[in-house]
Amino acid sequence: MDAKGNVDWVEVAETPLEADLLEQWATRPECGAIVTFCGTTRRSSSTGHDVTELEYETSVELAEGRMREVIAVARERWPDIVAVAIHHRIGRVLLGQPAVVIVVSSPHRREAFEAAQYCIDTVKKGVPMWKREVWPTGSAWSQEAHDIVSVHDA
Amino acid sequence: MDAKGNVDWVEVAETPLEADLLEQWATRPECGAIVTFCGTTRRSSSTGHDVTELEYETSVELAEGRMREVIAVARERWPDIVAVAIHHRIGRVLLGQPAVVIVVSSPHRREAFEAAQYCIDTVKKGVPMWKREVWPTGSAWSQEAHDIVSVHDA
Amino acid sequence: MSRILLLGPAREAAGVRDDHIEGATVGEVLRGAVDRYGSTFEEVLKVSKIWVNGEPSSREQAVGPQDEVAVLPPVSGG
Amino acid sequence: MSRILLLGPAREAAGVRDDHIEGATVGEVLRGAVDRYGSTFEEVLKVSKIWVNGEPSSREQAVGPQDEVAVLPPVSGG
Repeated sequence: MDAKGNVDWVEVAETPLEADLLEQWATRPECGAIVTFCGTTRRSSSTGHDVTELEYETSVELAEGRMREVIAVARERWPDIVAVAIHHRIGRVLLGQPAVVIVVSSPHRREAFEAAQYCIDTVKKGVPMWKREVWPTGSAWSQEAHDIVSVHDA
Repeated sequence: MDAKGNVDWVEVAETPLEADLLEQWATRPECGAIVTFCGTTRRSSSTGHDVTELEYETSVELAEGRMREVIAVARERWPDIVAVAIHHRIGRVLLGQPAVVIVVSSPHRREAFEAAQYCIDTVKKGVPMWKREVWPTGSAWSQEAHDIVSVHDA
Repeated sequence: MSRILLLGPAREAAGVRDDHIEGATVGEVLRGAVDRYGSTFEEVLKVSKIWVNGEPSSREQAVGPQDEVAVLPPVSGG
Repeated sequence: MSRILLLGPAREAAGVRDDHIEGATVGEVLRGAVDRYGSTFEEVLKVSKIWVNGEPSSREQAVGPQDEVAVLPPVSGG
Protein backbone atom coordinates (compact mmCIF):
# COMPACT_ATOMS: atom_id res chain seq x y z
CA MET A 1 0.00 0.00 0.00
CA ASP A 2 1.38 3.41 -0.93
CA ALA A 3 0.90 6.75 0.85
CA LYS A 4 -2.45 7.27 -0.89
CA GLY A 5 -3.78 3.90 0.27
CA ASN A 6 -3.45 2.37 -3.18
CA VAL A 7 -2.69 -1.33 -3.42
CA ASP A 8 -1.23 -3.70 -5.97
CA TRP A 9 -1.93 -7.42 -6.15
CA VAL A 10 0.46 -9.41 -8.30
CA GLU A 11 0.40 -13.19 -8.52
CA VAL A 12 1.89 -15.89 -10.73
CA ALA A 13 0.61 -19.32 -9.73
CA GLU A 14 -0.85 -22.61 -10.97
CA THR A 15 -4.27 -21.99 -9.44
CA PRO A 16 -7.22 -21.10 -11.71
CA LEU A 17 -7.79 -17.37 -12.02
CA GLU A 18 -10.87 -15.81 -10.47
CA ALA A 19 -11.75 -12.53 -12.12
CA ASP A 20 -14.76 -11.99 -9.85
CA LEU A 21 -12.59 -12.20 -6.75
CA LEU A 22 -10.23 -9.57 -8.18
CA GLU A 23 -13.16 -7.34 -9.14
CA GLN A 24 -14.55 -7.51 -5.61
CA TRP A 25 -11.10 -6.78 -4.23
CA ALA A 26 -10.76 -3.74 -6.53
CA THR A 27 -14.13 -2.26 -5.50
CA ARG A 28 -13.60 0.94 -3.48
CA PRO A 29 -16.16 3.49 -2.28
CA GLU A 30 -14.44 6.27 -4.24
CA CYS A 31 -14.18 4.23 -7.48
CA GLY A 32 -16.93 4.38 -10.08
CA ALA A 33 -15.11 2.25 -12.63
CA ILE A 34 -13.60 -1.23 -12.63
CA VAL A 35 -12.10 -2.50 -15.88
CA THR A 36 -11.16 -6.16 -16.20
CA PHE A 37 -9.15 -7.82 -18.93
CA CYS A 38 -9.30 -11.62 -19.15
CA GLY A 39 -6.83 -13.16 -21.57
CA THR A 40 -8.16 -16.63 -22.34
CA THR A 41 -6.39 -19.42 -24.15
CA ARG A 42 -7.99 -19.68 -27.56
CA ARG A 43 -8.31 -22.13 -30.38
CA SER A 44 -5.41 -21.02 -32.55
CA SER A 45 -2.11 -22.65 -33.21
CA SER A 46 1.25 -21.29 -34.29
CA THR A 47 2.50 -24.84 -34.83
CA GLY A 48 -0.32 -26.19 -37.01
CA HIS A 49 -1.61 -28.75 -34.52
CA ASP A 50 -5.04 -29.26 -32.99
CA VAL A 51 -4.15 -27.63 -29.68
CA THR A 52 -6.19 -28.62 -26.61
CA GLU A 53 -4.33 -26.74 -23.91
CA LEU A 54 -1.43 -24.41 -23.27
CA GLU A 55 1.34 -24.74 -20.76
CA TYR A 56 2.92 -21.62 -19.28
CA GLU A 57 6.32 -21.53 -17.65
CA THR A 58 8.36 -18.78 -15.99
CA SER A 59 10.42 -17.75 -13.00
CA VAL A 60 7.72 -16.65 -10.57
CA GLU A 61 10.10 -14.24 -8.87
CA LEU A 62 11.23 -12.54 -12.08
CA ALA A 63 7.71 -12.43 -13.53
CA GLU A 64 6.14 -10.96 -10.38
CA GLY A 65 8.93 -8.38 -10.16
CA ARG A 66 8.25 -7.23 -13.71
CA MET A 67 4.50 -7.09 -13.08
CA ARG A 68 5.06 -4.85 -10.07
CA GLU A 69 7.18 -2.62 -12.30
CA VAL A 70 4.38 -2.50 -14.91
CA ILE A 71 1.94 -1.33 -12.22
CA ALA A 72 4.41 1.28 -10.93
CA VAL A 73 4.70 2.79 -14.42
CA ALA A 74 0.90 2.68 -14.86
CA ARG A 75 0.52 4.60 -11.59
CA GLU A 76 2.96 7.26 -12.83
CA ARG A 77 0.99 7.66 -16.06
CA TRP A 78 -2.51 7.47 -14.54
CA PRO A 79 -2.13 8.80 -10.99
CA ASP A 80 -5.88 8.48 -10.25
CA ILE A 81 -6.05 4.70 -10.54
CA VAL A 82 -6.63 3.01 -7.19
CA ALA A 83 -6.47 -0.81 -7.09
CA VAL A 84 -4.48 -2.73 -9.70
CA ALA A 85 -4.22 -6.53 -9.91
CA ILE A 86 -2.24 -8.60 -12.40
CA HIS A 87 -2.55 -12.37 -12.06
CA HIS A 88 -0.98 -14.82 -14.51
CA ARG A 89 -1.55 -18.52 -14.44
CA ILE A 90 1.26 -21.00 -15.09
CA GLY A 91 1.23 -24.72 -15.79
CA ARG A 92 -1.41 -26.34 -17.98
CA VAL A 93 -4.42 -24.22 -18.94
CA LEU A 94 -7.30 -25.71 -20.94
CA LEU A 95 -8.60 -23.83 -23.98
CA GLY A 96 -11.16 -21.21 -23.01
CA GLN A 97 -9.76 -20.68 -19.53
CA PRO A 98 -8.13 -17.41 -18.49
CA ALA A 99 -4.33 -17.33 -18.48
CA VAL A 100 -4.06 -13.71 -17.37
CA VAL A 101 -6.45 -11.37 -15.57
CA ILE A 102 -5.89 -7.65 -15.05
CA VAL A 103 -8.21 -5.45 -12.98
CA VAL A 104 -7.95 -1.68 -12.53
CA SER A 105 -10.30 0.50 -10.49
CA SER A 106 -10.47 4.28 -10.51
CA PRO A 107 -12.89 7.11 -9.73
CA HIS A 108 -13.62 7.61 -13.45
CA ARG A 109 -13.61 5.18 -16.31
CA ARG A 110 -11.20 6.63 -18.85
CA GLU A 111 -8.05 6.06 -16.79
CA ALA A 112 -9.20 2.56 -15.77
CA PHE A 113 -9.59 1.57 -19.44
CA GLU A 114 -6.28 3.14 -20.47
CA ALA A 115 -4.30 1.72 -17.56
CA ALA A 116 -5.75 -1.79 -18.00
CA GLN A 117 -4.86 -1.76 -21.68
CA TYR A 118 -1.39 -0.43 -20.90
CA CYS A 119 -0.87 -3.18 -18.31
CA ILE A 120 -1.77 -6.08 -20.61
CA ASP A 121 0.22 -4.61 -23.53
CA THR A 122 3.26 -4.21 -21.31
CA VAL A 123 2.87 -7.59 -19.59
CA LYS A 124 2.94 -9.21 -23.03
CA LYS A 125 6.09 -7.33 -24.01
CA GLY A 126 8.02 -7.20 -20.79
CA VAL A 127 7.17 -10.11 -18.47
CA PRO A 128 9.19 -13.35 -18.72
CA MET A 129 6.68 -16.03 -19.75
CA TRP A 130 6.82 -18.95 -22.17
CA LYS A 131 3.90 -20.79 -23.68
CA ARG A 132 3.84 -24.35 -25.02
CA GLU A 133 1.07 -25.51 -27.28
CA VAL A 134 -0.14 -28.95 -26.22
CA TRP A 135 -2.07 -31.33 -28.51
CA PRO A 136 -3.07 -34.98 -27.96
CA THR A 137 0.16 -36.42 -29.35
CA GLY A 138 2.76 -33.80 -28.51
CA SER A 139 3.67 -30.23 -27.64
CA ALA A 140 5.91 -27.38 -28.82
CA TRP A 141 6.83 -23.84 -27.86
CA SER A 142 4.54 -21.22 -29.30
CA GLN A 143 6.00 -19.53 -32.36
CA GLU A 144 4.23 -16.29 -31.41
CA ALA A 145 7.23 -15.13 -29.43
CA HIS A 146 9.20 -11.89 -29.35
CA ASP A 147 12.22 -10.46 -27.56
CA ILE A 148 11.49 -9.37 -24.02
CA VAL A 149 11.85 -5.61 -23.56
CA SER A 150 12.28 -3.57 -20.42
CA VAL A 151 9.07 -2.16 -18.98
CA HIS A 152 10.21 1.41 -19.54
CA ASP A 153 10.87 0.72 -23.24
CA ALA A 154 7.58 -1.12 -23.78
CA MET B 1 -27.70 -14.35 -32.95
CA ASP B 2 -26.53 -12.90 -36.28
CA ALA B 3 -25.24 -14.73 -39.35
CA LYS B 4 -21.75 -15.00 -37.86
CA GLY B 5 -23.05 -16.61 -34.67
CA ASN B 6 -22.54 -13.44 -32.64
CA VAL B 7 -24.88 -12.79 -29.76
CA ASP B 8 -26.02 -9.79 -27.76
CA TRP B 9 -27.35 -9.91 -24.22
CA VAL B 10 -29.14 -6.79 -23.06
CA GLU B 11 -30.95 -6.55 -19.74
CA VAL B 12 -32.42 -3.84 -17.54
CA ALA B 13 -33.70 -5.27 -14.27
CA GLU B 14 -33.78 -4.88 -10.49
CA THR B 15 -31.65 -7.96 -9.85
CA PRO B 16 -28.03 -7.55 -8.72
CA LEU B 17 -25.54 -7.66 -11.58
CA GLU B 18 -23.18 -10.61 -11.91
CA ALA B 19 -20.11 -9.71 -13.92
CA ASP B 20 -18.65 -13.22 -13.58
CA LEU B 21 -21.76 -14.75 -15.17
CA LEU B 22 -21.47 -12.38 -18.13
CA GLU B 23 -17.76 -13.11 -18.49
CA GLN B 24 -18.43 -16.85 -18.58
CA TRP B 25 -21.19 -16.29 -21.11
CA ALA B 26 -18.82 -14.20 -23.29
CA THR B 27 -16.07 -16.85 -23.30
CA ARG B 28 -15.73 -18.38 -26.77
CA PRO B 29 -13.09 -20.79 -28.12
CA GLU B 30 -12.03 -18.26 -30.78
CA CYS B 31 -11.81 -15.32 -28.35
CA GLY B 32 -8.54 -14.52 -26.61
CA ALA B 33 -9.82 -11.34 -24.95
CA ILE B 34 -12.72 -10.49 -22.66
CA VAL B 35 -12.99 -6.91 -21.45
CA THR B 36 -15.41 -6.06 -18.65
CA PHE B 37 -16.51 -2.65 -17.44
CA CYS B 38 -18.26 -2.44 -14.07
CA GLY B 39 -19.75 0.93 -13.26
CA THR B 40 -20.23 0.97 -9.49
CA THR B 41 -22.14 3.50 -7.46
CA ARG B 42 -19.60 5.62 -5.67
CA ARG B 43 -19.32 7.91 -2.72
CA SER B 44 -19.90 11.24 -4.44
CA SER B 45 -22.85 13.53 -4.38
CA SER B 46 -24.12 16.15 -6.77
CA THR B 47 -26.62 17.34 -4.16
CA GLY B 48 -24.28 17.80 -1.20
CA HIS B 49 -25.77 15.05 0.97
CA ASP B 50 -24.23 11.99 2.58
CA VAL B 51 -25.52 9.57 -0.05
CA THR B 52 -25.92 5.91 0.96
CA GLU B 53 -27.53 4.51 -2.17
CA LEU B 54 -28.73 5.42 -5.62
CA GLU B 55 -32.06 4.69 -7.22
CA TYR B 56 -32.28 4.16 -10.97
CA GLU B 57 -35.46 4.51 -13.00
CA THR B 58 -36.27 4.07 -16.69
CA SER B 59 -38.59 2.54 -19.24
CA VAL B 60 -37.13 -0.98 -19.58
CA GLU B 61 -38.40 -1.26 -23.14
CA LEU B 62 -36.90 2.05 -24.30
CA ALA B 63 -33.63 1.47 -22.45
CA GLU B 64 -33.15 -2.06 -23.78
CA GLY B 65 -33.96 -0.86 -27.30
CA ARG B 66 -31.27 1.79 -27.11
CA MET B 67 -28.74 -0.68 -25.69
CA ARG B 68 -29.35 -3.02 -28.62
CA GLU B 69 -28.74 -0.07 -30.92
CA VAL B 70 -25.47 0.72 -29.11
CA ILE B 71 -24.29 -2.85 -29.68
CA ALA B 72 -25.33 -2.75 -33.35
CA VAL B 73 -23.21 0.36 -33.91
CA ALA B 74 -20.28 -1.21 -32.00
CA ARG B 75 -20.49 -4.25 -34.29
CA GLU B 76 -20.34 -1.99 -37.36
CA ARG B 77 -17.25 -0.24 -36.02
CA TRP B 78 -15.48 -3.34 -34.66
CA PRO B 79 -16.68 -6.22 -36.84
CA ASP B 80 -14.45 -8.76 -35.06
CA ILE B 81 -16.13 -8.52 -31.66
CA VAL B 82 -18.07 -11.66 -30.79
CA ALA B 83 -20.20 -11.59 -27.61
CA VAL B 84 -21.46 -8.28 -26.20
CA ALA B 85 -23.51 -7.88 -23.02
CA ILE B 86 -24.90 -4.68 -21.51
CA HIS B 87 -26.77 -5.05 -18.22
CA HIS B 88 -28.07 -2.09 -16.24
CA ARG B 89 -29.61 -2.37 -12.82
CA ILE B 90 -32.65 -0.30 -11.80
CA GLY B 91 -34.22 0.38 -8.42
CA ARG B 92 -32.12 0.94 -5.31
CA VAL B 93 -28.40 0.17 -5.51
CA LEU B 94 -26.18 0.44 -2.44
CA LEU B 95 -22.89 2.33 -2.72
CA GLY B 96 -20.09 0.12 -4.03
CA GLN B 97 -22.42 -2.15 -5.99
CA PRO B 98 -22.40 -2.29 -9.79
CA ALA B 99 -25.13 -0.34 -11.57
CA VAL B 100 -23.96 -1.24 -15.08
CA VAL B 101 -21.82 -4.07 -16.46
CA ILE B 102 -20.56 -4.31 -20.02
CA VAL B 103 -18.67 -7.32 -21.38
CA VAL B 104 -17.11 -7.66 -24.85
CA SER B 105 -15.20 -10.67 -26.15
CA SER B 106 -13.12 -10.83 -29.32
CA PRO B 107 -10.27 -12.80 -30.83
CA HIS B 108 -7.79 -9.99 -30.04
CA ARG B 109 -7.76 -7.48 -27.24
CA ARG B 110 -7.63 -4.09 -28.94
CA GLU B 111 -11.16 -4.24 -30.37
CA ALA B 112 -12.56 -5.62 -27.11
CA PHE B 113 -11.14 -2.66 -25.18
CA GLU B 114 -12.27 -0.11 -27.76
CA ALA B 115 -15.77 -1.55 -28.16
CA ALA B 116 -16.32 -1.84 -24.39
CA GLN B 117 -15.30 1.77 -23.90
CA TYR B 118 -17.49 2.87 -26.80
CA CYS B 119 -20.45 0.96 -25.32
CA ILE B 120 -20.25 2.54 -21.86
CA ASP B 121 -19.62 6.03 -23.28
CA THR B 122 -22.65 5.69 -25.55
CA VAL B 123 -24.88 4.08 -22.91
CA LYS B 124 -24.21 7.10 -20.70
CA LYS B 125 -25.10 9.52 -23.49
CA GLY B 126 -27.90 7.74 -25.27
CA VAL B 127 -29.83 5.39 -22.97
CA PRO B 128 -32.85 6.71 -21.03
CA MET B 129 -31.93 6.38 -17.33
CA TRP B 130 -32.45 8.60 -14.31
CA LYS B 131 -30.58 8.43 -11.04
CA ARG B 132 -31.79 9.63 -7.63
CA GLU B 133 -29.33 10.17 -4.82
CA VAL B 134 -30.69 8.71 -1.58
CA TRP B 135 -29.47 9.73 1.89
CA PRO B 136 -30.87 8.82 5.34
CA THR B 137 -33.33 11.71 5.46
CA GLY B 138 -34.25 12.27 1.82
CA SER B 139 -33.49 11.90 -1.86
CA ALA B 140 -33.12 14.00 -5.02
CA TRP B 141 -32.42 13.59 -8.71
CA SER B 142 -28.73 13.57 -9.56
CA GLN B 143 -27.56 16.92 -10.89
CA GLU B 144 -25.03 15.12 -13.10
CA ALA B 145 -27.52 14.93 -15.96
CA HIS B 146 -27.30 15.80 -19.65
CA ASP B 147 -29.60 15.79 -22.68
CA ILE B 148 -30.09 12.35 -24.17
CA VAL B 149 -28.61 12.05 -27.66
CA SER B 150 -29.30 9.54 -30.40
CA VAL B 151 -26.87 6.63 -30.51
CA HIS B 152 -25.62 7.62 -33.96
CA ASP B 153 -24.80 11.14 -32.74
CA ALA B 154 -23.10 9.93 -29.52
CA MET C 1 -55.80 10.30 -27.69
CA SER C 2 -52.18 9.19 -27.44
CA ARG C 3 -50.33 7.41 -24.70
CA ILE C 4 -47.84 9.66 -22.87
CA LEU C 5 -44.92 8.18 -20.94
CA LEU C 6 -43.36 10.36 -18.24
CA LEU C 7 -39.89 9.33 -17.10
CA GLY C 8 -37.64 10.19 -14.16
CA PRO C 9 -38.08 13.82 -13.07
CA ALA C 10 -41.00 14.18 -15.55
CA ARG C 11 -42.80 11.29 -13.83
CA GLU C 12 -42.22 12.89 -10.46
CA ALA C 13 -43.41 16.32 -11.61
CA ALA C 14 -46.52 14.91 -13.29
CA GLY C 15 -47.32 12.50 -10.48
CA VAL C 16 -48.03 9.70 -12.99
CA ARG C 17 -45.85 7.48 -15.17
CA ASP C 18 -48.25 7.05 -18.07
CA ASP C 19 -51.46 8.57 -19.14
CA HIS C 20 -53.67 9.20 -22.16
CA ILE C 21 -54.00 12.72 -23.55
CA GLU C 22 -55.89 14.24 -26.49
CA GLY C 23 -54.02 15.84 -29.36
CA ALA C 24 -53.45 15.44 -33.10
CA THR C 25 -49.76 16.31 -32.87
CA VAL C 26 -46.94 15.86 -30.34
CA GLY C 27 -47.19 19.57 -29.53
CA GLU C 28 -50.90 19.32 -28.76
CA VAL C 29 -50.40 16.29 -26.52
CA LEU C 30 -47.67 18.11 -24.61
CA ARG C 31 -49.86 21.23 -24.19
CA GLY C 32 -52.58 18.95 -22.83
CA ALA C 33 -50.04 17.48 -20.42
CA VAL C 34 -49.02 20.93 -19.16
CA ASP C 35 -52.71 21.78 -18.62
CA ARG C 36 -53.17 18.58 -16.66
CA TYR C 37 -49.94 18.49 -14.58
CA GLY C 38 -49.14 22.16 -14.05
CA SER C 39 -46.12 24.43 -13.90
CA THR C 40 -43.59 22.11 -12.21
CA PHE C 41 -44.11 19.67 -15.04
CA GLU C 42 -43.85 22.52 -17.55
CA GLU C 43 -40.40 23.41 -16.19
CA VAL C 44 -39.21 19.81 -16.58
CA LEU C 45 -40.73 19.61 -20.06
CA LYS C 46 -38.73 22.67 -21.19
CA VAL C 47 -35.43 20.78 -20.71
CA SER C 48 -36.72 17.40 -21.94
CA LYS C 49 -36.34 15.55 -25.22
CA ILE C 50 -39.44 14.02 -26.80
CA TRP C 51 -39.54 10.61 -28.45
CA VAL C 52 -42.44 9.04 -30.29
CA ASN C 53 -42.42 5.23 -30.34
CA GLY C 54 -38.78 5.21 -29.24
CA GLU C 55 -37.50 7.70 -31.83
CA PRO C 56 -36.73 11.44 -31.48
CA SER C 57 -39.65 13.51 -32.70
CA SER C 58 -40.63 17.07 -33.56
CA ARG C 59 -43.58 18.91 -31.96
CA GLU C 60 -45.29 18.96 -35.36
CA GLN C 61 -45.36 15.18 -35.73
CA ALA C 62 -48.91 13.78 -36.05
CA VAL C 63 -49.87 11.17 -33.44
CA GLY C 64 -52.80 8.82 -33.00
CA PRO C 65 -54.10 6.27 -30.48
CA GLN C 66 -51.36 3.74 -31.26
CA ASP C 67 -48.53 6.17 -30.58
CA GLU C 68 -46.52 6.62 -27.43
CA VAL C 69 -45.11 10.07 -26.66
CA ALA C 70 -42.22 9.83 -24.16
CA VAL C 71 -40.90 12.79 -22.17
CA LEU C 72 -37.17 12.33 -21.41
CA PRO C 73 -35.54 14.83 -19.03
CA PRO C 74 -31.71 15.01 -18.99
CA VAL C 75 -30.37 11.50 -18.28
CA SER C 76 -27.92 10.31 -15.63
CA GLY C 77 -27.39 6.59 -16.15
CA GLY C 78 -24.46 4.24 -15.64
CA MET D 1 30.74 -19.54 -9.70
CA SER D 2 27.40 -17.86 -10.48
CA ARG D 3 23.93 -19.21 -10.48
CA ILE D 4 22.45 -19.54 -13.98
CA LEU D 5 18.69 -19.67 -14.53
CA LEU D 6 17.45 -21.23 -17.77
CA LEU D 7 13.89 -20.40 -18.74
CA GLY D 8 11.36 -21.78 -21.23
CA PRO D 9 13.07 -23.02 -24.40
CA ALA D 10 16.49 -22.40 -22.77
CA ARG D 11 15.54 -24.73 -19.91
CA GLU D 12 14.43 -27.37 -22.39
CA ALA D 13 17.57 -27.06 -24.51
CA ALA D 14 19.86 -27.18 -21.46
CA GLY D 15 17.93 -29.96 -19.73
CA VAL D 16 18.13 -28.12 -16.41
CA ARG D 17 16.39 -25.09 -14.94
CA ASP D 18 19.22 -23.83 -12.77
CA ASP D 19 22.83 -24.59 -12.34
CA HIS D 20 26.12 -23.14 -11.12
CA ILE D 21 28.81 -22.20 -13.64
CA GLU D 22 32.31 -20.70 -13.34
CA GLY D 23 33.05 -17.31 -14.84
CA ALA D 24 34.13 -13.80 -13.83
CA THR D 25 31.77 -12.11 -16.32
CA VAL D 26 28.36 -12.83 -17.83
CA GLY D 27 30.10 -13.73 -21.12
CA GLU D 28 32.32 -16.31 -19.40
CA VAL D 29 29.37 -17.90 -17.59
CA LEU D 30 27.48 -18.18 -20.87
CA ARG D 31 30.48 -19.73 -22.64
CA GLY D 32 30.66 -22.24 -19.80
CA ALA D 33 26.96 -22.97 -20.30
CA VAL D 34 27.44 -23.61 -24.04
CA ASP D 35 30.31 -26.00 -23.22
CA ARG D 36 28.10 -27.83 -20.76
CA TYR D 37 24.78 -27.95 -22.66
CA GLY D 38 25.87 -28.09 -26.32
CA SER D 39 24.77 -26.70 -29.65
CA THR D 40 20.96 -26.80 -29.24
CA PHE D 41 21.35 -24.57 -26.21
CA GLU D 42 23.78 -22.36 -28.13
CA GLU D 43 21.10 -21.75 -30.80
CA VAL D 44 18.57 -20.73 -28.16
CA LEU D 45 21.14 -18.53 -26.43
CA LYS D 46 21.76 -16.60 -29.67
CA VAL D 47 18.18 -15.28 -29.66
CA SER D 48 17.92 -14.81 -25.88
CA LYS D 49 18.17 -11.76 -23.66
CA ILE D 50 20.36 -11.96 -20.56
CA TRP D 51 19.41 -10.51 -17.18
CA VAL D 52 21.55 -10.40 -14.06
CA ASN D 53 19.59 -10.25 -10.79
CA GLY D 54 16.43 -9.31 -12.69
CA GLU D 55 17.96 -6.50 -14.77
CA PRO D 56 19.17 -6.48 -18.40
CA SER D 57 22.91 -7.00 -18.54
CA SER D 58 25.87 -6.84 -20.92
CA ARG D 59 28.22 -9.77 -21.56
CA GLU D 60 31.02 -7.74 -19.99
CA GLN D 61 29.30 -7.36 -16.62
CA ALA D 62 31.30 -8.88 -13.74
CA VAL D 63 29.48 -11.56 -11.73
CA GLY D 64 30.17 -13.40 -8.48
CA PRO D 65 28.68 -16.15 -6.33
CA GLN D 66 25.73 -14.01 -5.23
CA ASP D 67 24.64 -13.20 -8.77
CA GLU D 68 21.97 -14.88 -10.85
CA VAL D 69 22.38 -14.90 -14.63
CA ALA D 70 19.03 -15.55 -16.36
CA VAL D 71 18.68 -16.65 -19.99
CA LEU D 72 15.40 -15.37 -21.48
CA PRO D 73 14.43 -16.63 -24.95
CA PRO D 74 11.71 -14.71 -26.83
CA VAL D 75 8.61 -14.54 -24.61
CA SER D 76 5.01 -15.52 -25.35
CA GLY D 77 2.95 -14.72 -22.27
CA GLY D 78 -0.61 -13.59 -21.71
